[in-house]
Amino acid sequence: MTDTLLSAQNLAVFRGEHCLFSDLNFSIAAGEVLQLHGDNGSGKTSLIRALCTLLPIEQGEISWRGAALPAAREQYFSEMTYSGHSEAIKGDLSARENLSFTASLRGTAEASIEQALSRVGLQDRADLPCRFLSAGQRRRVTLARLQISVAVLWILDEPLTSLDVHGRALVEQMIASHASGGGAVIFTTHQPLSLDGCDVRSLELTC
Amino acid sequence: MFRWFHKLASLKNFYRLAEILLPWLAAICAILLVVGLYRGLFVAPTDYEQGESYRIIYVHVPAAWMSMFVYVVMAFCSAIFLVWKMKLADIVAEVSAPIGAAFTFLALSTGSLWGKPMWGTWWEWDARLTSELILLFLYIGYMALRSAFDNRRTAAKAAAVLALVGVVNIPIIHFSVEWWNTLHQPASITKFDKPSIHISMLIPLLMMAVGFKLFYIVNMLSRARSVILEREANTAWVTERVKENRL
Amino acid sequence: MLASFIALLKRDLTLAARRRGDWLNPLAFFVMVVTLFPLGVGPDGDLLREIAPGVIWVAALLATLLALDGLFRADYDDGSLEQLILSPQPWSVLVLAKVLAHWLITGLPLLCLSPLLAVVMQLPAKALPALLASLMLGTLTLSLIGAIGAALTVGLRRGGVLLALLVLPLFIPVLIFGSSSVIAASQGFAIEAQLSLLGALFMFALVLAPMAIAAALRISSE
Amino acid sequence: MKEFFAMGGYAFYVWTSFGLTFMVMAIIALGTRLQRRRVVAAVTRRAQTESKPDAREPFRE
Repeated sequence: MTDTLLSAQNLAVFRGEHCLFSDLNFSIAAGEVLQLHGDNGSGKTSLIRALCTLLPIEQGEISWRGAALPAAREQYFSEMTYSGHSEAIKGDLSARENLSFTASLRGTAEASIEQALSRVGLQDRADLPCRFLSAGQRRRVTLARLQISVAVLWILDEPLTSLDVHGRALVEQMIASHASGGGAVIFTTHQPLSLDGCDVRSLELTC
Repeated sequence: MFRWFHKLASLKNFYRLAEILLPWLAAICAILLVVGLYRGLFVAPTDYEQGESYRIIYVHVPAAWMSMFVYVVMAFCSAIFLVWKMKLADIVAEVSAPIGAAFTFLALSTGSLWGKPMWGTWWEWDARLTSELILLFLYIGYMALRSAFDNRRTAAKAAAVLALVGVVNIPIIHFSVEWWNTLHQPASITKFDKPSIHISMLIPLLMMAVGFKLFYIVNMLSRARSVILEREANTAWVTERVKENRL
Repeated sequence: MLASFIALLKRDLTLAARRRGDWLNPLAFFVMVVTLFPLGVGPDGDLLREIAPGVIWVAALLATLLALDGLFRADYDDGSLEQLILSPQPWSVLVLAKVLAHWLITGLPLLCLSPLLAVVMQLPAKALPALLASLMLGTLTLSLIGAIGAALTVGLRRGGVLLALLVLPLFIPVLIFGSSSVIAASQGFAIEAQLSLLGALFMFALVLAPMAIAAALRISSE
Repeated sequence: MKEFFAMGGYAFYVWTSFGLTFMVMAIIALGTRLQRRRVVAAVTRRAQTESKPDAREPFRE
């Protein structure tokens, strides 16, 4: 059985005094894709942020390759990448500069930046400061960032926002190839996603 | 010992324990304050140097000690809260802040009232008074930060970090103000030293000091119980107590 | 680890280079505040010379305070603060890079401008080395301590005034030793004592502040 | 008795200090009592409405 990467045991997260979800158990192994379902306010984003140790958890425990977080934080962060609602892109820097900064921070190969940019179709706007790019193009910069990352686990919060049809196809194709290449993906989305070729487990969030 | 530490941490036990202790502590506090006051005002002899105005030490000195003591308690509770996530410690720190600020204000006002006959001015940049003033700013900063957040949980952690940063800085501030004072003031009589304490003057002072401490503990415990009641309103033990109406 | 330290430092400096306002405003503020005093107090040279160290130091302190508000706010607003928290490198090292970048953007220019203001305030020339040395150590410590306040209030919409309320009491020791070193120098006394105390404060802040800043940022980005 | 109150000429300072101290302490004690009364009332009111689900008034944070 492939080794489980991230596992959560009877997880409970509160927003203020209001319980978002409780007794949540799941785990994800290499090559798997997990889609989180739940209507607005059901705590999908809170769960995602809790998995990234950005949000404290009330009860339960999250562990990475068997080691409990947040103790094994250093190891976990070097093998995961998180892409949230806000794109974490500096408007004054160009796409290429943003990517090279992430590359030097997360120690990925510099050479692959050009390929990533061309793959997401930004090669001719790579030197324009990102504040001049449209929302869809900025979302593509985050996709390029995923391309150059060496992370095993991708945690994506609404990766399809402000993407056009081609963008959506690109995301589906990237997730599929990452999973088949031995990676794991956890993501939340409202629009249906057709991911042929890999087993997509889904998880319903109720309190 | 550690099991006791966690048992106490459960808010229910703390609530019951405080309920038992409060009447006794309040009684002792009242007695101490009354007797201390009586001995301080009537029995203690007049000071040959400052005459009767030295009697203000019976409120000024205990208040000054309390202002420092309460901040240290807040910092200690903040450390426990950040390390062991003990809700009780956060509640104690939260309710102690206004009381500590009140004592600091008292220390300042009685200090300037005591200083007026000696120096002729309401405010004298004396090292101790200046440190008290800065301590008051630290209290105000703590309370302002705590009320600035809408999410209570973040407010508690942020305030705890500030309390720890503050308590580390207090000795530094005090040393630098002392140093600054001796630098600019020609070494005149050290204005604020208590007159050579005669034993009959010392006893009332100690009584008042313990009385003030008990006053703080009584009010802190009672306020903590109210906050616990408010926050645990929908827990089983609170609703059960409501039914037996022995809140 | 060093690579990411330099990368973050370089990124912040390029960002500052592209957004002039962020670091020019505190400088303009610094010059303006100092020039207000002769207007308020009168042009009489002796009086100005008397209050020059205190005025320059308080103005430098307020200018640093003004610049602190934006230290983490830009990263917090566009989400890159979370990405920094989720980086494998120890978080307090990256925080140190941010504070150093902030000092290079605001503290250093203050330092370079202060001789100009010393002349405006009739400060004797022999006090200039003391002014530069004390401001050098002082603004570094102020940036470190102030960053704790900035981290605590980054999540608040109107955190500016609260930031001042939190950190000004903590700035007092730096102000006391800093301005007294300049006063001592202008009267011809030795300033080793003050400078060594300033150095001690800086070391103290350098060791402890990053931990507090890291914890505060983690709390604010919850 | 009269000269006792004169406090050797420092009457104003001594009595204002003591008066101010005990006034502030009274304000603290009063604050504690009022807070307790407010919370007890809120909790009991909430518990009663709890037993009658339809008349449930949202608990103000």
